[in-house]
Amino acid sequence: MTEPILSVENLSVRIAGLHILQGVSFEVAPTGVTVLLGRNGVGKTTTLRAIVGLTPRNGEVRGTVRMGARSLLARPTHRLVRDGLGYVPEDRCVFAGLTVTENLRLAERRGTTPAYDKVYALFPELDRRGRQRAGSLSGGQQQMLAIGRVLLNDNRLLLIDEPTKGLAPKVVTEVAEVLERVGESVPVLLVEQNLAVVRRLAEDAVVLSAGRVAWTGDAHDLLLETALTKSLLGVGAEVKVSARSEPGPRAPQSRTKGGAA
Amino acid sequence: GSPQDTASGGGDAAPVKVGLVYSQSGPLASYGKQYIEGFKAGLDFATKGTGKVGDRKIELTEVDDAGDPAKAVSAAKDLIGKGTKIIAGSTSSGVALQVAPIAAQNKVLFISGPAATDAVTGANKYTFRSGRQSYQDVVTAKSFIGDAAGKKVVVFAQDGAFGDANEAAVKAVIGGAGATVSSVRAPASATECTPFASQIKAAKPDLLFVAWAGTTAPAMWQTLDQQGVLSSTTVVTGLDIRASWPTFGAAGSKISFLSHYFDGASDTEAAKAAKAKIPGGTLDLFHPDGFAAAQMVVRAVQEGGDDVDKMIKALEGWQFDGVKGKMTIRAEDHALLQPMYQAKLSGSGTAFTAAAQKTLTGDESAPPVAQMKG
Amino acid sequence: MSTVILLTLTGLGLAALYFLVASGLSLVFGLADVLNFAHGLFLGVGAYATWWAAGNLPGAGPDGLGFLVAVAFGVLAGAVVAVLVELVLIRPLYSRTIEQVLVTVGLSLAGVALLQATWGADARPFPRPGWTRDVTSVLGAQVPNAGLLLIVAAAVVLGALLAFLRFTRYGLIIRAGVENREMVTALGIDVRKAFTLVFAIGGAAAALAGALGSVYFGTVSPGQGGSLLIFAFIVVVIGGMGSVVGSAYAAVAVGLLQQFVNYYGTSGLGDLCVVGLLAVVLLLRPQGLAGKVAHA
Amino acid sequence: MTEVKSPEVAAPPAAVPDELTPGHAHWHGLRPYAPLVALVVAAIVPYSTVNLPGIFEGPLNSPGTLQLLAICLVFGGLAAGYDLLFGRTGMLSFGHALYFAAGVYGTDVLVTRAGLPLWQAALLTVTGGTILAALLGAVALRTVGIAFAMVTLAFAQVGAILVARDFGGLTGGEEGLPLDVSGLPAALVGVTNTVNLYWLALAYLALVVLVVHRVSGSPTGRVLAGLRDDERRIGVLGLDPYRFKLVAFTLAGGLATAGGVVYCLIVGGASPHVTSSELTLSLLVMVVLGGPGTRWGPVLGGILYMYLDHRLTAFGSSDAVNNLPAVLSHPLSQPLFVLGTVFILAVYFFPGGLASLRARLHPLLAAVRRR
Amino acid sequence: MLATRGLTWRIGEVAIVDSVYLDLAPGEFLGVIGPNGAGKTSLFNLITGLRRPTEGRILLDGADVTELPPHRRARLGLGRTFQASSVFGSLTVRENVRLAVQAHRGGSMKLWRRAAADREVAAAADAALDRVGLAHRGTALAGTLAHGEKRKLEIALLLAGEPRVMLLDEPMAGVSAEDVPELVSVIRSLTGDSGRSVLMVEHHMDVILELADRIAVMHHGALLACDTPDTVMANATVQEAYLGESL
Ligand SMILES: Nc1ncnc2c1ncn2[C@@H]1O[C@H](COP(=O)(O)OP(=O)(O)OP(=O)(O)O)[C@@H](O)[C@H]1O
Ligand SMILES: Nc1ncnc2c1ncn2[C@@H]1O[C@H](COP(=O)(O)OP(=O)(O)OP(=O)(O)O)[C@@H](O)[C@H]1O
Ligand SMILES: [Mg+2]
Ligand SMILES: [Mg+2]
Repeated sequence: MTEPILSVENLSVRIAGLHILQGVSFEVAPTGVTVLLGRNGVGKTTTLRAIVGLTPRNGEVRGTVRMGARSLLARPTHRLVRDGLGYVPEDRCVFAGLTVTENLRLAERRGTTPAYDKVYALFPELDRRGRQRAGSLSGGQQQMLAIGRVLLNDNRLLLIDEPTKGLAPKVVTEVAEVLERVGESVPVLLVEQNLAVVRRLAEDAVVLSAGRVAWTGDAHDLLLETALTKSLLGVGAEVKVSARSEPGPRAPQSRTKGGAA
Repeated sequence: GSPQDTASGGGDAAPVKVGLVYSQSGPLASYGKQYIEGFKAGLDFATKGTGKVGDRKIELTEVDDAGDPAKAVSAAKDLIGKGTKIIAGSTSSGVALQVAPIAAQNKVLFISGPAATDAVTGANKYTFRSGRQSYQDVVTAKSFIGDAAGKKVVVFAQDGAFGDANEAAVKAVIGGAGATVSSVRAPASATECTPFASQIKAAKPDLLFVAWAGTTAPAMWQTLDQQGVLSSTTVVTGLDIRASWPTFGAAGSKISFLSHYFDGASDTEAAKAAKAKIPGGTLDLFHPDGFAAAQMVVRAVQEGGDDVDKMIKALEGWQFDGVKGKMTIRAEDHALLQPMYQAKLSGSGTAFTAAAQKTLTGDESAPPVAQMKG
Repeated sequence: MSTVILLTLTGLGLAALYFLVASGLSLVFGLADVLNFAHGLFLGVGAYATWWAAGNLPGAGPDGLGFLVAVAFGVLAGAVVAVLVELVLIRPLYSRTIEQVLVTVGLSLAGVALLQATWGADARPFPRPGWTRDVTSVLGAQVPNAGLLLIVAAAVVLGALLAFLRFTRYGLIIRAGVENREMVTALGIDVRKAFTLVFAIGGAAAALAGALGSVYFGTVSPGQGGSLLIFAFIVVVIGGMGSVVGSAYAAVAVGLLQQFVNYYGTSGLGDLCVVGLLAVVLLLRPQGLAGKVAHA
Repeated sequence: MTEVKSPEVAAPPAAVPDELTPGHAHWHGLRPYAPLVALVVAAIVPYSTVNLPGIFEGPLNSPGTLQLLAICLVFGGLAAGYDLLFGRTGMLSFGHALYFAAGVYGTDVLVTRAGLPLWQAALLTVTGGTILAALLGAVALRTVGIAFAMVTLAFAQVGAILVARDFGGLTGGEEGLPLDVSGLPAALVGVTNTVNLYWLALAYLALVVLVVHRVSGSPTGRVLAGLRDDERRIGVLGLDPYRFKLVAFTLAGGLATAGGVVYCLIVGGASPHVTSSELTLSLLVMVVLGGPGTRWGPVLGGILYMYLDHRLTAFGSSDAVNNLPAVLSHPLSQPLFVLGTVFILAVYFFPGGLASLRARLHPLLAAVRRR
Repeated sequence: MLATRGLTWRIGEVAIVDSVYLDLAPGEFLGVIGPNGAGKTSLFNLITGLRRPTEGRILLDGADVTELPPHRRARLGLGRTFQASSVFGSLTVRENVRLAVQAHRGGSMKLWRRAAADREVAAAADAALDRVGLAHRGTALAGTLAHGEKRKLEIALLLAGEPRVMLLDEPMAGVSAEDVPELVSVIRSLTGDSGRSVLMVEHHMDVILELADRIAVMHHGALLACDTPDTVMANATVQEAYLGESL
């Protein structure tokens, strides 16, 4: 295997006395999408935030995180980001008081030409609502803005936390397509609950459980093997279909009520 | 110990405790500084350098009230609780007014300092004053217009008790002598005085009496000057401490000042002694108040020992030679009758000098007798 | 008629003074979200530094070019102090708004006391060019030159601040930073630098207000800043927190209201009217005249 | 109508109300009795002749010390009452001094100018102050956040201007109004009776702590804590935010007025200091110094603040300071310089206030105990 | 039970919610779908009173509630969850739910009673926490919960209020795959024979399809369709504007 773009070794995070990550190690391949999976509260977000240096002040981070040869933990967030680490936070964090355009302008980075056409092509809604305050956008529109902000620039690595949450099925498909294309040139570390998206994008997978890595390997292996999926993600084959996959017109079997409970 | 215990005064050779509650910090700190310098000089003078009355040492306890009556009251209670029978000080009127009742409640002597409010006079039988009061200022102001009958006088003052007192005094003193008195009042916080200057100018007074305190004074004078008020009428105001003189700027030489005291206003024995004793050797507005307070303390101890009633007896009606000249403590209301001065500033820029134009004797500037309240 | 002109122009002078004080306050409050009670201290620093420079700094003096140098020195001193305050005191407390307010309260107490300890409680005459003491006759009204100077300075400051907000990215960065500092850094921006810059500008504006205010008053004293601050706060709030233009409108409204009511009504009514105006504006439009938009 | 969003004030660095969380196990059953013990100790302080040189001027039972303690206790109570607004409900009022001042001036004017007996004056004043708080609160609470802070400030400023204007000679303007003690019960007059004032102050403090404690532990207190976090959510849960905020505001106003009555008796008069907006600011400082939303934090903060405020004047003029080189002694002899510096340091070194000290020292104590 | 009559909300010229007529029968489960920005959350805001409509009426049990403030509507039995979790961050999880229970049991001013002593409230709160599977997090501060946990707390707050009409705004967003079936069953148990009605916005079609009796489709603020799931899913416009191509 080629050199990983990002390697996390023995990452350990304590916040307010709670040992949230307890020695997490994994690597992100230099191409394609690596997904970080796990149930609510296992520490996925905490992992991403530790990598970009956004652990709350009362928290304590141990371990090493390296991007190429460079160690990341000691460097301030804005430096990391300027060096090409893009981050899309889980709760969107658009600047509510600023307009959509201002939100995007803020994301422009010195030295690169912002790819507005790419962003607007993906989310025409953002172009149309340029002068609207981001706070009054609908939930899904805010999510688009958050993703758009990071796509504006050239990045060396993207950390994306639940990008499809709150998006309409059609947009989920579109975002998945974009990420797939992005993944071809820029490696992505993705946290995602939507297994359909995971299935489509992921090459490698890391599964967290209670602050530790429970499994790493090829994402397709993980998703193919029902037993594994069930034990690691708690998702059985039937449930997967009825509760998670993106239904289309061709998913009539799930429409029977009470099918899965 | 029981909660109602208080320490009692000591025997004969025990030191006499005197509490000085005044502003060491806060906005009136410079007044306080002059007061205490004057007090120490006065004590030296009255005890002939011994610091003792008979064989009893005068033991001073100085407490800073920072201009806050609540702190002053606490300090007074503390001192009284420790057996102090004489309290002096009070740089600000608010402090004087709140400490006076405490003195009366606890039957100790209180000698108010620079506080100018008329209300201290006659406040109660335990309260005396070692400085001048607003009324005496106003009487001095009146002396600038000679015969008041038919004259038009305007009072220009800030809102509040100080302004009220001055306005009332002018109405009583100058109005009582036949002048028509009106007033122009400004909010205490006013920084822009043009409207008031216009009003004054429109009124065309024969005499303008200005009672103004605080840091906005220089701007106020400049405005009066710019709007031509100073050149069109006689303007009288009180002469503040020396450090403030340069702030009059060009207006300084156009104003007629009534003065409580300035260096050179008198040439008494006491003034010489005070000059020799105080740091810097230049007397200022409130040195005489501290000096007189010390003289009164020594007199009270001499005649009264530890008996406050005897102290009061000894002080009432007492005449003495203070820095300003002949001083009389009027028995009826404890007003301190004292000389007052008319002054003029000359020079300019930062180098003003003051010269006395006329001296009013204590009787000439005497306030009417106040009813003793308690 | 000349009375009305006189009142209007001096009222505008007063408004200009309020605006000069309020502009820095409004900038720091609106952008950095710090209710800066130490603004009065910056004012004092500017005034005392100018005063000191005029007497001691080579090349500076009370007149002509020397006066400009002195004022420039004062403004610089204000900016430097503000930067230090931001770096040392405010920065470690970011996102803890209330504690920041408290630190500025502590600072205003300690700072003013320090000025007082160094230069005494009494007012000192302020060095200023002779022409600022004179008056200019405008249609029969004798308008003080110092007031006119304030009006000119306020207009210049207003223009400069608007240009800063409109033509640089800093306004944007800081507004975003107030909402969510972390996220701004996550976009690759050093938000701390921007905050320091805003403090520097706020401090410089305050110092300028201190220096020119002292020209107007003719004196400098430690407590001067504090008494202006209350009205500056009112101006900032009426104008809409953080809106520089709003502050300008509000300053004019407050200045003229005070001036005219004080002349035609009884004294003290002017202040009550201003407070009343504040209450009414807030009850009808809680976001102030212009709302929270820092660019206009 | 569109909803107007006003710039929010950040909620105070709040703690969960003690009252709503179960006590720590290792305190066992003792914890509920701690306040009672503290109260008893405080009540018998005046019987002690212990001398604490440097801390107080005289022995504990001397009038000066008791007077100082009484003032501190009143402000402890005042801060606790203010915390009901600020720490527990998240309302930043800049006008709390108004209700305190209403208590001080109300009592003083009714006793001195109208000649009413003390109990009538006190009753009228507290009622009046509470009604005033209810009325002004009803108006001010139409706004939120900074706008609310500023409207309350404006109301308080009107109060300050009225007092300074001295209408009809009622208030004595900037000189203040000494209390006419001739009609007062003899037990409250004179230096030897300072102890009674001390007990009065202690009773006031106990009353405020009890009220604040009960209220924050009550169902209403739970709603107030919720309001601090998310007012909209409270509305959607079916509770009227306005009503609850008004109750908190009125209650806090009433408590402050009662504090004013006690303070007026202790100080023996009223002076315009109590109307200043600085007083509200110092209340805020007290609360944050102590720890907002905690039971004892604001009380301790208030006591400590007032203690420093009074004692620093003595510190500034002490020999220890005067003998320092001028660079140090000049600033140090300015009480406000020291006070301001103390705040700044406190904000840094006790984030979360004095009340968080125990938690921060806990590991240390535990280590010591294990020895 | 709940009905809207020509409900419209305009900002300037733009109609965010455009003349919506909805009828929710007792016990009915109505799913609401639509592209992002269609106005679903805005519709909820209008119904719960956080926004005032420019036109139209809202009827609850036949009574006009258009002018009532949010808390009055809540007292009439209208409850909701928020799309962006909105919980009391500085209170513990348990206190959050107790507050909701207490609000439901009569919010009259009780200043002197001890809140912690009310066992009924505590029991009801614990039951609600249990149902969403958060019982083990009871003492954590709500502000520190992970995203998915906050979503569950939102639902617990709703349950605690025992509303008769429930508005759920994307309850599944961010909930991990494993917990979805569990929450689905919790939500299903809300309706049925209890006579309670639910209005639920959700982008997870399978969840909607599983739960909803009828589905309303919103587009550009207007109601495009409101019909049985099968009819709606077969609608070409819905296919094109909302579902797009399946992954
Ligand atoms: N500031 C904090 N203080 C205390 N605990 C925290 C804090 N932030 C996170 N936690 C805890 O850390 C754990 C992991 O949180 P994290 O947000 O990383 O989970 P997650 O895997 O992203 O979950 P989700 O899928 O719900 O987003 C949770 O139990 C959460 O309560
Ligand atoms: N103040 C406003 N000014 C302009 N447009 C607004 C304003 N408030 C809301 N909108 C627009 O109204 C539309 C409806 O928003 P709403 O939040 O109701 O959408 P939604 O259907 O809930 O979408 P989502 O599924 O993404 O949450 C959005 O397009 C939003 O941008
Ligand atoms: Mg997460
Ligand atoms: Mg929505």
